[in-house]
Amino acid sequence: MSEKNMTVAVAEALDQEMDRDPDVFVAGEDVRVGGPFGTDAGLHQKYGDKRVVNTAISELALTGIGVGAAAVGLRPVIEIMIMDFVCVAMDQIVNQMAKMKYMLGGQPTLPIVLTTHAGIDSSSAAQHSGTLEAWFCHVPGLKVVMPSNAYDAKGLLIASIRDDNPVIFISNKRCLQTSTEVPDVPYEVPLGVADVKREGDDVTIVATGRMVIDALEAAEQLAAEGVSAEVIDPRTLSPLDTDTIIRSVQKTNRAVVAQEAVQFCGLGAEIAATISDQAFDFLDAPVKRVGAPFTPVPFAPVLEDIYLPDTKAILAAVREVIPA
Amino acid sequence: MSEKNMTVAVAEALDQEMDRDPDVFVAGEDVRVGGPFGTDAGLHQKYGDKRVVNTAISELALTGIGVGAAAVGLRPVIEIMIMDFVCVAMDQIVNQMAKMKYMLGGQPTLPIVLTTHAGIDSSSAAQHSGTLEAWFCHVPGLKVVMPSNAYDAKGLLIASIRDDNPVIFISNKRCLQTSTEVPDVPYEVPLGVADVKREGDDVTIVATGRMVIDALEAAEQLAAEGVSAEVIDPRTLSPLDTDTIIRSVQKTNRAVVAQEAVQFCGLGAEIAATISDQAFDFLDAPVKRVGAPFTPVPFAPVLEDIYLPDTKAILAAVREVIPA
Amino acid sequence: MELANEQLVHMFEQMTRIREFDERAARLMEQARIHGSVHLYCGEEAVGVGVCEALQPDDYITSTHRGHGHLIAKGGDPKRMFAELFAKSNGYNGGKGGSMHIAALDLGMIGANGIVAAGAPIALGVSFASAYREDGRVTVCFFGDGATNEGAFHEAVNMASVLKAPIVFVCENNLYGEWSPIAGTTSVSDIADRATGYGIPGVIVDGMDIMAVHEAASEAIARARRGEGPTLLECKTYRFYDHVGRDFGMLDRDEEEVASWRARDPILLWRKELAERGVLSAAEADAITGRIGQEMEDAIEFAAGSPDPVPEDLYRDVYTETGAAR
Amino acid sequence: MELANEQLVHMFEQMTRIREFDERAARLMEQARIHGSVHLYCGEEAVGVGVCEALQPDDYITSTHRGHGHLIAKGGDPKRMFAELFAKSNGYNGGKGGSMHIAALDLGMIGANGIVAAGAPIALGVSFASAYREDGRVTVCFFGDGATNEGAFHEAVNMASVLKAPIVFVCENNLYGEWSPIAGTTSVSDIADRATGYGIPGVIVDGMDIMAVHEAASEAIARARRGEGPTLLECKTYRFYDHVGRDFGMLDRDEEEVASWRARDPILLWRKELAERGVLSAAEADAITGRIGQEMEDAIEFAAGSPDPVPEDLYRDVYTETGAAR
Ligand SMILES: Cc1ncc(C[n+]2csc(CCOP(=O)(O)OP(=O)(O)O)c2C)c(N)n1
Ligand SMILES: Cc1ncc(C[n+]2csc(CCOP(=O)(O)OP(=O)(O)O)c2C)c(N)n1
Ligand SMILES: [Mg+2]
Ligand SMILES: [Mg+2]
Repeated sequence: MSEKNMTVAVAEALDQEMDRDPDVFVAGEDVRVGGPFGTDAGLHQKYGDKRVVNTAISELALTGIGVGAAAVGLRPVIEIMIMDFVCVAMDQIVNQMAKMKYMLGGQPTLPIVLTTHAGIDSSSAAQHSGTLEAWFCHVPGLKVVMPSNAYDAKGLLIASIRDDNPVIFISNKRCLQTSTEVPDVPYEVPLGVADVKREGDDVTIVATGRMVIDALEAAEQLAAEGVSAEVIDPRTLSPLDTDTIIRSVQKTNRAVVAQEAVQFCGLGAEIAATISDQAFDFLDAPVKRVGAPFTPVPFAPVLEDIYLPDTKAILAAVREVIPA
Repeated sequence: MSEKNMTVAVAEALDQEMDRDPDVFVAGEDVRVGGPFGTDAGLHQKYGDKRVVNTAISELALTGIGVGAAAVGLRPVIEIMIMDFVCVAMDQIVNQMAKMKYMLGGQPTLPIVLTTHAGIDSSSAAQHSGTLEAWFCHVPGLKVVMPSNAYDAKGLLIASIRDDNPVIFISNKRCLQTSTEVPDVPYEVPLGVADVKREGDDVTIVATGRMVIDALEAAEQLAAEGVSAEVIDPRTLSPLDTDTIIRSVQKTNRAVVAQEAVQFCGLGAEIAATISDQAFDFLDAPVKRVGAPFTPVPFAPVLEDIYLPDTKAILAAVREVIPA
Repeated sequence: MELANEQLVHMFEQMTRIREFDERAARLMEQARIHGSVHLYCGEEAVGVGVCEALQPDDYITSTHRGHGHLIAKGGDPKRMFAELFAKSNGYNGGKGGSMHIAALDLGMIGANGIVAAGAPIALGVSFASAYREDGRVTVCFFGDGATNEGAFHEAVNMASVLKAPIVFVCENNLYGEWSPIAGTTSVSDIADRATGYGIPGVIVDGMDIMAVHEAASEAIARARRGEGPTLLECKTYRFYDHVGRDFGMLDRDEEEVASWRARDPILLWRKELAERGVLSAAEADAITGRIGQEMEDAIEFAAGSPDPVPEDLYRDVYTETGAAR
Repeated sequence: MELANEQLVHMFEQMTRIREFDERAARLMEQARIHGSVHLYCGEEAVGVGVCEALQPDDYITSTHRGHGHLIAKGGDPKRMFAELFAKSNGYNGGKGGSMHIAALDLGMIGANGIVAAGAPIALGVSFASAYREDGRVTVCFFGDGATNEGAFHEAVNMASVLKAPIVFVCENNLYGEWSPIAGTTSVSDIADRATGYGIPGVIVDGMDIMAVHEAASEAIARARRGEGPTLLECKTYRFYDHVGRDFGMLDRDEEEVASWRARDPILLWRKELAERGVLSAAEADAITGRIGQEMEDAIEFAAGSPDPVPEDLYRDVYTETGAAR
């Protein structure tokens, strides 16, 4: 056990799973040199070209390596460098990976993990800042995982690799540099189980990815004001652990849903709609949502700052649902 | 004015706009022979190879023809045969078409219409039955249009072609064969304006695409039972005419949202969350959603039948929100 | 390599099986006894059979929207194939895929595909796995001329070449993609010319001549198995019917063009050849055709009388663990 | 075609402008005075300038993530370019795009692009428009060696060839895609070999020799303008710095390799050539470099002192009609 950041935790999970299971391999662009974020650090030195496959800039082919290899029994980890780049791989992800088992009447088992790096970070602008989890949550056949800290990242990634289904594993770029205590041994954080990151009675904040950190900060500030906020991190976005969320709202009677993605038609809409429906009789105020505005991500830091959903936005939403 | 089906209405809109404006052209696979659904019928005979561009099976290139030509002043209509095929064109649609104006600080005007055919129809199975409007609604920079009948289709398509922005124009396959009175002259149905397809007092049914027809049928049956349902067809899904929807729910105090797409993380979630928030004090019951289950689309007609959201499903949802 | 007479006859049987299967599939579609689109392989039988006869049973293939021929050539059982077209629970895909997704993993047939060229990246992955495991298997990726204009094709061939993956890319150049003639969509008339861009051999073969296909395929497969990487094998062929079903409704093909290709019907050519070689008499060939016709009628009867999927099947097979579907 | 001395000197100036711009852009990034990624064009100047000098002002180009050189070569104003890098409202993109999306439609520069190869389909569309309107313009599509492994590249070149679009595809083969050497990712070492697959000429040229680039580009552009369709022009070049910025941190390139390419610095080669031709003395060249250096310092000062976008700018330019953004 020691303090590690999420980048290190991800690399450790990959290393330990590759070590444990010779069927696990990693393929992606520039994985040979550890990947652009360092999440593959050390793997190529240890496992060589065979199991750390440095591919061409060909995301359809790269993803196809995953689909085809999994269909005949391997356990690929496919890396799409930046989440916006899924756009060039969508067919293999959505029409093939997600649907193949079903279309084939259950014939193949498809234990594929597709990892990617998402979100806004230091002026990466409109084509390198996206977080598109909502798209994949809308696709039956995929599981979608988004850790908010290093501990969860390692455990969820190991669970994802061991899962017999395609998993989209999304690392938020600003989370990658944050640290927690991370056990040195391999462990699983089960998929499909939300985590109550902080208990509270007055309002439920459901937050994903980087917004979990902001929500915890908001909860801290709210505590100082005498407001007790419960913070829930779904961790797995699909299948979504609705029970934990609803139970919480039944207790707090108020909810705020926070995501970094564009608010309109995001996962937050699904969570808010579900709460509004299933906890209808418990709600003392409308469910409020926090998310990015309806614009592409701007380059200018002064605009990016305004764009980015943050602690302040969460606090503002909480204040809307809690009477002064 | 005469009775026309949506296929004819779409072809007529294309013809009249091409006739009016020499900058308008159509490009797509097999548009030369009128397109697989007949929506391009007669165009090649009239306008020839130059303005009816029969492309290779290359959806990225095809969409790029639209983006590039629009950036320098033409008004392309790009046809992606079946909506699931957008997966191979996502980068040009999302990272280029949608973001280009913004990333370039407003420099280009991008009057592009991307038409496609969506939805479930006679056992087309998992790769030819999708309706993926939710993805595009999540993307700032795009407008998303989905007509439910021939009249709206012609007017919306003409408005889309004249609009100076990228518009994703989605024809539901089962709607294509339905007919309404359609004026022979060109006319616009404005984008961003919902249509109250039937007025009512007891419950609001917000339905999109083919679900509008089913909702109207449900409303008819409900009327026989003494329940007065208002049916709203947003027609433009993004930007969404929230005002019309909220006003209606403020009157009826109950709402059902119906879509053909997979329910989880669909546009219906956004609509339900918005109603639950903005009409919170008016709601006498939770907003219920109708949508496809969380599975790929099955081939077997017996399963497709169960899969497909229909009038019965809408009626069941209405009965959930209206006390017996 | 001299083939045994038995195999030569088997090749005739297999081509006939495909033809008899697809003619009936077309009729069933016209009669609305089966649903969905049926893309017929009639005219192209020498390609699927010529190639697959050169494979080992545990080798792999990926297919296209036009997949019946490939599955039969890889040993598919017409009963379970018709059952799939009839959307029955004992079809290869349990009735959940239909013609366009038909697959039999236990036969190494990884699947038809409704997305043009999408089989290529998957085939790359399958062949990657063989190299990874050193299991000695080869993957054949079938695709059409039209598919070679998709980015997926390009990416897969490049990467396969770089990895020296044990794969053979077999192009069924039937001169059309849907209703578009190749010249209007494709910048080369010989797809094999594209091999140069991937540093691999490009081979052109008469796709109506099953022995020519078989020989070229055998060489490419052997090369792949030796670890020397992919080959792009272009088979010049022709589909006798429309893009979907048999109807020529939308197809304004030149009559002479159709006639000249029909005159080179691969099954008739092979029948003639076998007769000339003294391997199979006309009477024997007729008997085989008759027997296979009956086999198909039986298969259809079997399929039509098979049980439909049950409602719960809708929710099965979304994930490998049950219970995950919402 | 004999070029006037004036233009020869102008080519030196333009290459120098790019070098001086990018060296400073790198420093500004290191000093965190500007944000985002900056991909330097240093070492590849002869390609952008050699090609763009062969274009007319109203011709078009599309660019890549490594776009500063292309914009300068097409007449970009360093003031507005630095302003964009500084995310200022008077930058080319109003501060909303940054280095990776820099564009100047009024100069025919359709845009840098953050997605590898995505410029190719767009360039196809631009050139399609020229053919449609018969405006006589040519589009040049710049891209890297790595980009040629993307499906988008393949689709665009095929379609451009079929349409005989007035376009030239210019590959800047700098032997790497990010930190991956070409041999590990690309099945050919000469990208020009890929032209065969599209039925178009593939031309290889020394990308460090601006006259060689200029001549080959002129021919390809003339061909495009005559309506004879695309050419794939491969320029062998090298980037002197890392993929992003200058740091060699992740880059384990062979020292000798780097040294041998640096010895062929296109600006030094051209300087020498101009001196030998008696067109530009060393002193004159130094004076130009000094003047351009000062021009860049002024541009940086201008940019740094320019106004930031205002908060409302966040919501502008999403749609062409205002008010549509939510
Ligand atoms: C990505 C994609 N685009 C378009 C289609 C529609 N489509 C189905 S088959 C086909 C033609 C394919 O032509 P080819 O590859 O030559 O195969 P053939 O049908 O001739 O055997 C097209 C365009 C599709 N299924 N997928
Ligand atoms: C679709 C996509 N995949 C990956 C990346 C990340 N990326 C940016 S530049 C680059 C290398 C491009 O190599 P090349 O085309 O040779 O251009 P160069 O950088 O050498 O000029 C990569 C992989 C990207 N931007 N887009
Ligand atoms: Mg074909
Ligand atoms: Mg390069």
